[in-house]
Order: sequence, then C-alpha cells, then structure tokens
Amino acid sequence: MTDAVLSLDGVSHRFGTIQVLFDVDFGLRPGEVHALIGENGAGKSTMMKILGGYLEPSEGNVLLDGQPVRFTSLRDAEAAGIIMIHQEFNLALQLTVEENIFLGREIWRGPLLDHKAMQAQSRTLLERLNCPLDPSKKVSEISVPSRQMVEIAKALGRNARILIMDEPTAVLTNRETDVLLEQIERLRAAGTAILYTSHKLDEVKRIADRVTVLRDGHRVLQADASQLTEHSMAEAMVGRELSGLFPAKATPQDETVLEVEGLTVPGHVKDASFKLRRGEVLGFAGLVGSGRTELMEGIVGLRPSTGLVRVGGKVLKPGSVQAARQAGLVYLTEDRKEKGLLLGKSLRENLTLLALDRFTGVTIDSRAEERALSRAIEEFDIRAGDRRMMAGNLSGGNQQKLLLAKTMLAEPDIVIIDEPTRGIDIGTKQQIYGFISRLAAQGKSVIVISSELPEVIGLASRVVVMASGRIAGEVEGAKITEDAILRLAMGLSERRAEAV
Amino acid sequence: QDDTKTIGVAIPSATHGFMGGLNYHAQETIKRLEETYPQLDFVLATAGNAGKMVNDIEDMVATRDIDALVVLPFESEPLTSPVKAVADQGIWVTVVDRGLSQPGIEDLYVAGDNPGFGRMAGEYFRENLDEGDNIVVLRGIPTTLDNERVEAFTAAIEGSGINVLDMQHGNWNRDDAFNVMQDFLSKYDDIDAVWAADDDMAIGVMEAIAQAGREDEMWVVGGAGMKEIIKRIMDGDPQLPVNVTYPPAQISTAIELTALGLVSDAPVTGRFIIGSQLVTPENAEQFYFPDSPF
Amino acid sequence: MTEATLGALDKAKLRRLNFHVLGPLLALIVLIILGAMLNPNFLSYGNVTNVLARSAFIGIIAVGMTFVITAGGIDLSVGSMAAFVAGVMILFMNSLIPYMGIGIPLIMAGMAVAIITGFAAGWMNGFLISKVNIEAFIVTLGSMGIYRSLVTWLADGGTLSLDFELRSLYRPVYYDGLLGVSWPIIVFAIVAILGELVMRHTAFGRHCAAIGANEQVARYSAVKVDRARMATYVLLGMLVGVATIMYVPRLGSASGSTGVLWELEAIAAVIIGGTVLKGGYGRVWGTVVGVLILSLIDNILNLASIVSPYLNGAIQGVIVILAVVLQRENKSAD
Amino acid sequence: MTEATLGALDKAKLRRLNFHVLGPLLALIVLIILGAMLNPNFLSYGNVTNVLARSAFIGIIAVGMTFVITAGGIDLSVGSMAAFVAGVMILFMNSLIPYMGIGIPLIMAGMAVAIITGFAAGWMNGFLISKVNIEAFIVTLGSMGIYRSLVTWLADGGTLSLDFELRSLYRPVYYDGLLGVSWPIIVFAIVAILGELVMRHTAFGRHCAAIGANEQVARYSAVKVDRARMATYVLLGMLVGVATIMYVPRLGSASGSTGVLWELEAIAAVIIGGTVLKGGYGRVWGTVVGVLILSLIDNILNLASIVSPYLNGAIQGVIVILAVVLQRENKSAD
Ligand SMILES: Nc1ncnc2c1ncn2[C@@H]1O[C@H](COP(=O)(O)OP(=O)(O)OP(=O)(O)O)[C@@H](O)[C@H]1O
Ligand SMILES: Nc1ncnc2c1ncn2[C@@H]1O[C@H](COP(=O)(O)OP(=O)(O)OP(=O)(O)O)[C@@H](O)[C@H]1O
Ligand SMILES: O[C@@H]1[C@@H](O)[C@H](O)OC[C@H]1O
Ligand SMILES: [Mg+2]
Ligand SMILES: [Mg+2]
Repeated sequence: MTDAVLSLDGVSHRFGTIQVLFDVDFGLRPGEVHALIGENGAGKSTMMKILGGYLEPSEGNVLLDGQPVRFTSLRDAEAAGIIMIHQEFNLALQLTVEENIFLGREIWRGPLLDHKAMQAQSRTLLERLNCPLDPSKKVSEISVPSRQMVEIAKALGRNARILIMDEPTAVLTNRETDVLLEQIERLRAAGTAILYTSHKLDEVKRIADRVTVLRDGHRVLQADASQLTEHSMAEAMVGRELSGLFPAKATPQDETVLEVEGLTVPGHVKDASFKLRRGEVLGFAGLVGSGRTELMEGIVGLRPSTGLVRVGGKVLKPGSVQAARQAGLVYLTEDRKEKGLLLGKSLRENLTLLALDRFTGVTIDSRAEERALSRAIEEFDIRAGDRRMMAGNLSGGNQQKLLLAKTMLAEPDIVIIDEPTRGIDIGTKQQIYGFISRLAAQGKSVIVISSELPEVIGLASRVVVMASGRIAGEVEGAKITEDAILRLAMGLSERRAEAV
Repeated sequence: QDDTKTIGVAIPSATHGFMGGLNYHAQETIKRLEETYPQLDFVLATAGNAGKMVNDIEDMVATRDIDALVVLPFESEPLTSPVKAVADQGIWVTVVDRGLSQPGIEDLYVAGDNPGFGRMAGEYFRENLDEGDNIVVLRGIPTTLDNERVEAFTAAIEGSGINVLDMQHGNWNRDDAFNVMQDFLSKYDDIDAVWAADDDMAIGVMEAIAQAGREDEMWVVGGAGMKEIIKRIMDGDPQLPVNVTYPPAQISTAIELTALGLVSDAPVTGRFIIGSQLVTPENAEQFYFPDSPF
Repeated sequence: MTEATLGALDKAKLRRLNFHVLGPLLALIVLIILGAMLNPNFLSYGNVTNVLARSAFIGIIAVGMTFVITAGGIDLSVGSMAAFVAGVMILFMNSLIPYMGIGIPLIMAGMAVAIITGFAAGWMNGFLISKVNIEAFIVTLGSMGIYRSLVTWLADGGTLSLDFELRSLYRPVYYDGLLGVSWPIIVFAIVAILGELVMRHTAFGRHCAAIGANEQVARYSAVKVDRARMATYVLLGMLVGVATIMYVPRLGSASGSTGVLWELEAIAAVIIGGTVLKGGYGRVWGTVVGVLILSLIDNILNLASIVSPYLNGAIQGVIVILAVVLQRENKSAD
Repeated sequence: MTEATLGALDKAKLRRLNFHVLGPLLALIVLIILGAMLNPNFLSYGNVTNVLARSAFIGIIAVGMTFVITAGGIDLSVGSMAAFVAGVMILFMNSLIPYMGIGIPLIMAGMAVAIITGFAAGWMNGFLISKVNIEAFIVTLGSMGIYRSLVTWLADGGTLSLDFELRSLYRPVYYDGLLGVSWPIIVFAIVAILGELVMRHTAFGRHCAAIGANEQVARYSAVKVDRARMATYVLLGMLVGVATIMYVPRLGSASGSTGVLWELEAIAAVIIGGTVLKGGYGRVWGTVVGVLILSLIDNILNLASIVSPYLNGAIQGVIVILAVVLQRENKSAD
C-alpha cells in the first residue's frame, strides 16, 4: 500500500457554531482516483477546501507527505502542487478565457507578458479537452459548460501533483464528461493523486479506484470502488433503501398550452417551432451550444427574438419577462450563480423575489414569507444550517433546491427547467423527479432541458432535439432512446464541425 | 478690417454675489463698447480656478490674437508669470483687483483697496464700540485677499479693547455664513457686533440673528455694497449701520480704460485704486444700483 | 443541531451584526458626548434645533440617494439640481405675483413647481441612465454642469431673490414648526421614516437591492429593472424638490453657489450610514445617522474653536474615516 | 449553427466591439473637426501644444486612476493631494536654498520630494483601504479634506510661492521641451504608454482587472489581492507626484484652491475612456482620449464666443454625455 500524499487527521470543521465535519480521517494516494460522495450538504466541498488550503480546519491536521502543514496562502498550496477546481465557478467574467487560465501564474518574456505563449498553451489545453474555444473570448460570453471546461483547463495547466475536483461534471454533457475522464486517466497514469466528487454515480463507478462516503459530516464508508455498486454507494450516502429513480410518466392532455412558431434568437436559434400540451413533460435534448437555453430565454422574453409565442392561445408580448410570468410561464435558469440567486442575500429574500407580488399588499408580509420559507425548506429538503444564512453559503445542491423552490413559488402553469438536477444528489433527484411528475399530473406543463440523457428519457413523454440552433427533430413514447436522440443531435453537429 | 482690435477679458466665474456682479458689469460693458466701437472685438472667459484661467489666457493668445488683456487674477501668484508672458509678447495688459505678485508687469492696474476695506471697517468698529465689547468675524474663502482684509481690520481695532470672540470662514457664502452664525449665537451669550466682511455673508448672518431673536443685541457690517444691503442702509435699518464698498463695477472701469487705450492714441497707463468708501444712511443713495444683479 | 450550538451561533452573529449595525450609531453617540463636553450649549434646545433643521436639506436628498446607490447607481447632480429647482421656483413665484397675489395659493403653487421640476430633472437623469443606457456617473456629472450653469444663467450671474413680502409669508416654513419642532425637522423625519419603510418593507425596496446586487438575477426574476432604476432617480429628483421647498424660505434666494458639494455630502452620508457604494444593500436609517454625523462635525468645530480654522477640513476628514472604521466588516470573516 | 448565421454573428459582435472601442475616439475626432471649423488657429502648433501640455496634469493622474478604478477602487483625494504635494515641494525647496543654493540639484531634490510625498500619501490611502479595509470612497473623501486643509494651513490661508529665482530656473520644465515637443507632453506620453503597457502586458494589469471583476476569484487564483490593490493607490500617489513636478513650474505656487475638482475630471476622463466604474475592465489609451476630450471642450469654448459664459458648463455637460452615448453598450445584447 502506497503512503498518502495528502491526508486529514481527525479533522472537524465549524462555520460559526454549526459543525459540518466530524473527526474525519482521510488519505489520498498518488496515482489514485479517489471519489468523495455524499448527499447535498454532507460536507464534501468543505472537506475539499480544507485539503486544498482554502479553509483551515477548526480541529485536526492536514498532512502533506506525512507532515502537518498549515498553508498561509494559496500560493503555498499551489507551490506544494495542490490544485483545486471549485464547485462554484471560480472565473472572472470580465476577463478572457486565456486571462483566466493563466491568472496568478502568467508567463513572462522579458519584462512583459508572453501573450503568444499563453494563447497557444490555452489553445492546447482546451484542445486536449476537445473544446475549441477562442481563448481571447470573454468568459461572460461563453456558455456555462464551456466555463467549466475553462475551469478544468485552468487546473490542468497548473501541473498538479494533487488535483482536487469538486463536481467537475455537474454541468457537462456526456461527451464532454468522457473527455474529462480520459484526461483524469492520463493524469492518474502519470502519478497524480486525484480527489473527485460527483453525484453521477455511474461516473464514479467508472473512474474511481477508491470511494469515501460522507454523511452529515461523518465519514461513513471507505472502500475500493470494485467492491461497490452504484446502488450500494447510493444507499451508503442516503442511509436508506432507494427504489426506482423515475416515477411513472403522466399522460398529457390534448389541449395545447404553449405554441412556439418560427422563433429566431439572433445569433443562436433559427426558426424554432414546437407545441406543449397540458400535463405534458416535454424534454429538450442537444449538445452543448445547440441553443436550447437561448431558445427558452427567447420564449420567456429574456432575449430579443422574432417569431410568435402563444400561451393558452393568446399571443405573448415579446421581450417581457413580466408578461410571461403573468401568463403563467416561468423559466428556471441553468446559471444559478449569475442569473438565479442573489448569493449575498438571505434565503427568504431569494425565495420570494420572483413571486414578491404574492406577498405584497402595501408592504411585504414578512411573516408570510417566513412561512413560505418553512414550507420550501420542508418541501424541497433544503438543508441550511441556519435559515437566516446567505444563499451563497448553502452547499451547491441546496442552492439548486432553493432556486427550484423560488421558481415554483410563482405557481406557474408552464415551467421551463433548464438543467433541473445540476449538482443534486441521487436521493434528492428522486424527489425532484417525483415533484415534476406530480406537477404534470396536476395539469401543469413542464419543459425539461437536460444534458443528462437518462433524465430526459426517464421523465419526458416527448423529446425535442436541437442541433446547431435548429430543432433537429423529435421523438415520442417508446421511440425515446439514447440512440435516437444522439443521432438527431449529432447529425447536424457533424455538419457544423465541418463548417467551422 | 485691418485696424480691428481684440480685447481678451479673463475673470473668475460667477460663483458668489460679488463675482456675479462683476460678471454682470463685464458683460454689460463689453456689450456697450462693442456698439460704440465697431472696430473692437471682445473675448470673455470665466474660470473657476487659477489653472483654468491660465488656460483661457493661453487660448486667447494662441487662437484669438488678442491685442489687450484685461485680467482679474484668480490668484495672484499662479497668474503672475503667465500674464507676464503675455505682456512680454507686447500685448497690452490691464490687471484688475487682485494684483500680480511682481510689480511692473501690467500697463494698467485698476483695483479696489483690500487693506483699506478692512481698515475702514475696523475703524468704524473702533469708533462705535466700547472697551470690552464683543465681536465675531466671518472670513471669506482662505485667500491672500482675505488675509489682507482681516489683517488690516485687526490692526485697526488693536488697542481698542474690543474682544474678538471668534473668527471662522463663511467662504463669502450665504448658507455657510448662516450656519457659522447660528453656531456663534449658540456659543456666545453676548455679542455686540459682527463683521461679516461680505454682503452675501451679511445676509446669512442677519437671518441667523433674526431666528435667534437677538436683533437688538448686535449690529452687522458687511462689505462690497450689495444692492439689497445698500437699500436697507438707505432705509435706516439700525442693524445695518454702515457698509464698506468694494465695487464690482471696477471691471467696467478697467475694460473702458483699456478700450480707450486701444482706440485712441493716448494710452492710459498707471494705477487706479478705487478706494473703499463708507456707506452711511446719509450717502447710501449714491451707491444704490437697483438694476445690477449685485 | 443542538439547541446549545444555535444559541452560541446567535450570539456570534449578533456580535458581528451589531458592530456593523451599531458602528455609525456609536460614532454618533461619541460625537454627541464630545460636543456636550466641549460646550454646555451643545445640547440646548436652540442648538439641537439648528443642527437638525440644517441637516434636513442634505438629509432629505440623502434618503433618495440611498435608493439610487442601493440599486447600483450614483447621482452627482443633486446639488446643482437643488439650485436649479430653487431658481425655477423663485422665478415662477415672483412672476405669478401679479396674477395670484401674495398668499398661500401662490406658495402652494411654488411648492408644486419645485416638485415637478425635481421630478422632471430626475426623470431626465433616469431616462438617460436606464433607457439610453449611459453610465450614471457620466450622465449626472453632465447634468450637474447643466443645472449649475442654467441657474447661474437664470440669475444672470447673481442671486435670484424671492419677492420680499412673499418671503415673509413663506419664511415660517423653515423657521416655525409644530409643538416646538421646526418644519424641516418634521419633514425630514417623515421622509426618513417613509424611506425606511419603503426600503425595508416594500417590493420596490427589495427590487432596488436585487438590482444593485445582481442585475441579471433581478431580470431573470421578472423584476422590471429599467423601471425600478428609473424610479430611483425620479424619487431622488422629487426629494430634491422637497428639500428645496424647505431651503428657499430660509434665505429666500438661490444662486450659482447654492447647493455646491451637496452631492458629495449626500453620498458620504449614505456610505457612512452603511449602504454599500456598489449597490445591493442599503439602509435609510443609517443614512440619517450619517447625515447627523456630518452636521455635528461642523457644529462641534464651530462651537469648540480648538484649532486653526484652516485645519477644520482635516479634522472633519479624520472623523469621517474614524466613524467608518467602527463599522468596517472583518475581512477575514468572509 | 450554419456558416451563414455564424458569419452574421461575428459581424454583429464586431460592430458592437467597434462601437465600444471607437466611441471615444470618434467623439474626439468630431471635436477636432468642430474646433478646426470654428477657428483656423485651432490646429496651429501653438494651440495644439497648449492643449496637450495642460492636459498633462490631469492626464498623468488619470492614468493612475485607471488602475485604481479597474481594480474596483476610487480615489477622490488626488486633487487635494496634488495641492498638498505641491505645497510640500515648494516649502522644501525654498527652505533648502540656503544650504543647496539655487541650481539643478535643488530642483532634482524637489522632484524627489514630490514623488516621495505622493508615494506616502498614496500609501496611506492604500493602507487604510486594503489593510484596515475601509470603503475607498470614505478613505479618500476623508483624505481629500485632510490634504486640502493641510495645504491651506501650510500656506496660512494664502499661497505658497516658489522662490522667484528658483522658479526661473525650474520654469523650462513646463515651457520648454525636446525637438519642439514640450516636456509635459513628453512625460504624459511616456506615462500613458507605460501605463498602457502595464495594463495590457503585465501581470499587475491583469490582476487589477481580476480583482475588480471578482476579488474572490483573484484570491483563489493566488493573486496577492491586498498588495495589488495597495499598489494601485501607491502608483496613483506617485503619479500625482509626477503631475505636480510638471505643475509647479507652470504656476510656481500652491494654495487651498490648487487642484480643486481634479479628482472629478480625472475620474470622468477614465470613464469617458471606457473603463468600467465598478471595476474589472480598464484601458489606459481610452483614458488618454477622455482627458483630451475634456481639455478640448474647454479649448473650443474659448475659440468662439458663441454664448453667454454662464452656459459654458451646460455645453460641457451636454458634450460629455454625448461623447459617452457613442460608446454605450447595447443593453439588450447581454
Ligand atoms: N461559508 C459558510 N458559512 C456557513 N455555512 C456553510 C458555509 N459553507 C458551507 N456551509 C455549510 O456547510 C455544510 C456543508 O456544505 P458543503 O458545501 O461542504 O456540502 P457538499 O457536501 O459539498 O454539498 P453539495 O453536494 O450540495 O455540494 C452545508 O450545510 C452548508 O450550508
Ligand atoms: N463548442 C462551442 N464553440 C463555440 N461556441 C460555443 C460552443 N459551445 C457553446 N458555445 C456558445 O454557447 C452558446 C450556447 O449556449 P449553451 O451551451 O447554453 O446552449 P444549450 O443548448 O442550452 O446548451 P446547454 O444545455 O449546455 O446549456 C452559444 O451562443 C455559443 O456561442
Ligand atoms: O470675491 C471677493 C468678494 O466676495 C469680496 O467681497 O470682495 C473681493 C472679491 O474678490
Ligand atoms: Mg459541494
Ligand atoms: Mg443551456
């Protein structure tokens, strides 16, 4: 057995007085991929930040090569070869891709920066990830998945001895995930120690050598991956038996509630038309950049667009989010950090922001808000140490739940959910799927955009596939298979690849 | 066409009453002279600080080809060498009010008399107050000019036994003077007279006194001859016994003399000091110009 | 979580919160104690009334500024706007004397004109900022020059004075009051209380904070971003109108030097009060405390005459910085 | 995405970019054309030299301000700091005449004092902002009052003047030059070019932008945030020193009114030039264009007596707003 390069010895951690880690022992070996799994709020990110030198543990020690270390600055951690990819994006939006990748370790030539070298290396890194982004683009202008690839490129570029990755694949599609996993394997072969978190247990099964499970801040299990199945991992995490992930699909009614005709979002979507029926769960699939997000943002008035949108037969005023909301049409963004939540504000203020009118006479009824918050915490299983905390201090998955709760508080008839379970643990996923299907059963209609094909397949009674900004086709009922969807999604994307 | 002459006029902008009056007189005079002398062109520039005034003068020389410059230096020191540079190019220079810090640069000097302004007020205080009487003083914006006035005032009352309780800057501004006077009134139970040194400040001061209901206790001397104040002296307001002039119309004199120097063969050189005068209820009428904005 | 830990947490939070919350209040109290020690008249009815009444102009404006800054904006034009509104009001009232006679109706009309002019000026700023989408700093820097220049022009470089008789009638609006509390104080108090209510307990207040915190999130949450932002400037403009209504009866005049640097004082009061300059969080009561701190510094310097008056500005500067040191957030806490 | 739409997209991006980039340049060009039309002397060597040389003070300061603002800060104290530095420099030089005599060494010593004083003043601001963690607006508002007050006090309410003979020796530093280009222009150009280089081509420039964009990200990327932030204020302080070295030979004196409102002009120039007020993006060349635009407006107003001088401020305001309209970003694009 190889000795651990980086380990925790009896580590506990508190935020204020809320304890989130309890006496955790842990060791990471060179050349292994070690998966850290657990429910939302179990303390994975906290533990990784302690290992990465971003947090000092309240108790216990971090050992590097067997010696206790206390990093005084992140530079020290980096110098020791420890690199971390954060769960929440750690990119400066106004800066370019290349500037972000090299932030804090710029390359010089003489007295000045060597732009050429940095551009070239950025390109190489991104190419290694199969992500043909222009390094001189501003990060604010690229899509969420691309941002994640930049984040990964940034970490890969730092030549880590120890690489800590907090849910790197949460926002990636299968194809990109594959690329990433290949890279991880390459690094492992080169002797890098890799700590890895994901809520996608199939991935964990595929890549991990060993698995550690955290539950409520306690280490409840550590084992070789070969000894575990996805099912046993899930059970260890959740602490109870998990039955079938997806509920039975509801049958949609005949009435059309939403009709989109020839919608074009300049630069992103061309001439998209589709219909949504009452009680239907409609899936939207496609590769990254296929324009699903932009289409939906166009529909609800968040982006300038041309074309027609009818809700309940009536033409929707274009360009107005308020009009859409009044018509009962609401969109839940995929970018929860930049567009979804006010990270510096309390849970309550976030929860009611979209539906504030429901709490307002002349003034806001804050007691009603508090009640709504209690209900949301209950219904969406939001695990907050303290209900007065800032949304930004919630664990990633719990932020996503808060965003869901916020959207549903507006009581929409039609809800468009962009990546509903991004970063959500398997137990909660099951709850959310149940929730979506109950909505449909109640006669609401749901559009689910998801880059996780099983999710679309398991939930939707019909799936629209987009490719290169156009609707490439649609599959329904028993014809909804991974193969069928991928073929639609790829066919056109191949053509784009030639064009570019 | 060839004998067209251009006169540049550079003055501080109208940031308070006195300068407002001065701006008004400058514009009126220019308008009048342009009608009388078609061969004269005028360029008027107003500046909010010394640097901008130097810029204005540079621009007049570089782009407007001025033949004469009438300048009321925003501050004496910083304007000295730029104006000297103008004079060295053979351009006629008239300096108004605030002198340059080096003698002999200007061809013509027209000014009020700042030490005289302070002295005259001080003498009035000396004559009309008893030993042991208390006064407060509101000063202008911290400047050399303000220092000259206050020094002369202090010198004039020296040895009279008059107590100067306090001096603060009212910045030649009504609102500031109002606030400062309110606080003086809270602080001192016995004030016999106020030297406000400027009529804008006098207005704020009187308002604060009225609010405190202490009009009978003290009188106020302002300065510069604002029309509202002159009017009240004319009407025999016991609270405003006198005023000391410092006429904003001195700019008119300066521009007129300069114009005369350019159009006639006999240039007018030298120093014209427009001494401060004491305005009393008896002579107030001759200082009253109801059409001026000041 | 056990009950015990929650209790401890509360205390820790409370302590941190309290510093941030109580900082400006503490500074205010220190100043009051200092003032009382330096001069026995400091706490006299007369002096307290003076200081509070004088604070009213900046105070009323600063309440509006709190909304603008909370929503991520800035307004440099309020001082010149006040001068301009006062000028327009005076000209308007003087010119209507022949038609309306000198009386309450004319004064009411004048007040209406002040509010309308303030509204229009604020609307203009808001329109350029939220519809034409120009940086607030530039728009209001521009309009600062424009209003200042217009009032100087209206006054022909001099001072616009309200008709003397009309002024006597209007004067009590600054100098008199109700039950010994002068009108400016009453109006300031009402504006502050309403402001605090709106900021804390209405959708508008929430929306301002949301826009200032993250405009995108606000937009995605169906907040009418442009309209709310516009409304902050319009509100501020109208409050400038209200402040002017209190200002004109005091000295009965307006000129190019009216309201100079009020914008800086108002913004400073807002920031001293704990509102975040980059937006996202604002509190009106803090602004009120900030305004009082600034007024008291001047008052104390006048009452005490400790040093050369040339150094007043330096002492002011030091106190302003100290007042804020008390409420700084502990960086390492984040 | 088909080729056609991709192409269109690119073009749209390009157009947007260009407007944003070319906006201030366009405004500058329009002003130059206007000036040339109004007065044939506008493009004369003399006038161009005048305008450029006098832009140098604000220009040099504005280059430093670009870094401060890019890193998410602000500095309101630069105008008073310039006055203070000038005052200290003059006092120092005058007092050393008996020991060093009037000569180049004394002038060099004076220059060193200016830079050191600027450095210290900037360091003080930076320390309070980045180490004691007080809001930059408040710190520099406070130090603005402090420096202004100190220089007034040093000058005893009047003016501090450089010894006359010394002044004659020093004067060429403003008025003479190299190959017909005057020194202030040369220094301004060097500062601007170096500034642009540093902003665009060094890690420091990138770090400033990163800190302004997202401090946490910068911290997590092992950027020394406090040090970089501090450095922006120190750099600005030193550039204030450099500006003062050019200023003193021009006017030979310093007083309480030296440098009044320079801060506003410098900040305006930075914003007009396209730097984002809330930080995260800055460009030095834009600032230079901004400074030139502001200087040209004054110059053009002096070229032709078009209107009442009372309205100059209004015209200035309108032009400033218009200059920025040209570069506004299309809101709906985001
Ligand atoms: N800065 C903070 N202040 C207060 N509480 C915090 C802070 N950061 C995290 N927490 C709390 O610590 C607990 C553990 O959070 P952590 O982010 O480690 O969970 P996680 O296992 O990564 O969850 P997820 O799968 O949702 O990412 C949560 O209850 C969270 O609310
Ligand atoms: N590989 C790529 N090359 C260039 N641009 C890309 C690429 N991927 C994404 N983009 C950019 O991202 C935008 C597409 O956004 P986005 O990825 O959100 O679409 P989507 O179909 O909703 O996918 P997702 O479900 O991953 O969000 C496009 O405007 C495009 O400019
Ligand atoms: O501006 C000053 C004015 O206010 C004062 O009364 O007289 C002298 C002027 O320079
Ligand atoms: Mg996490
Ligand atoms: Mg998407």
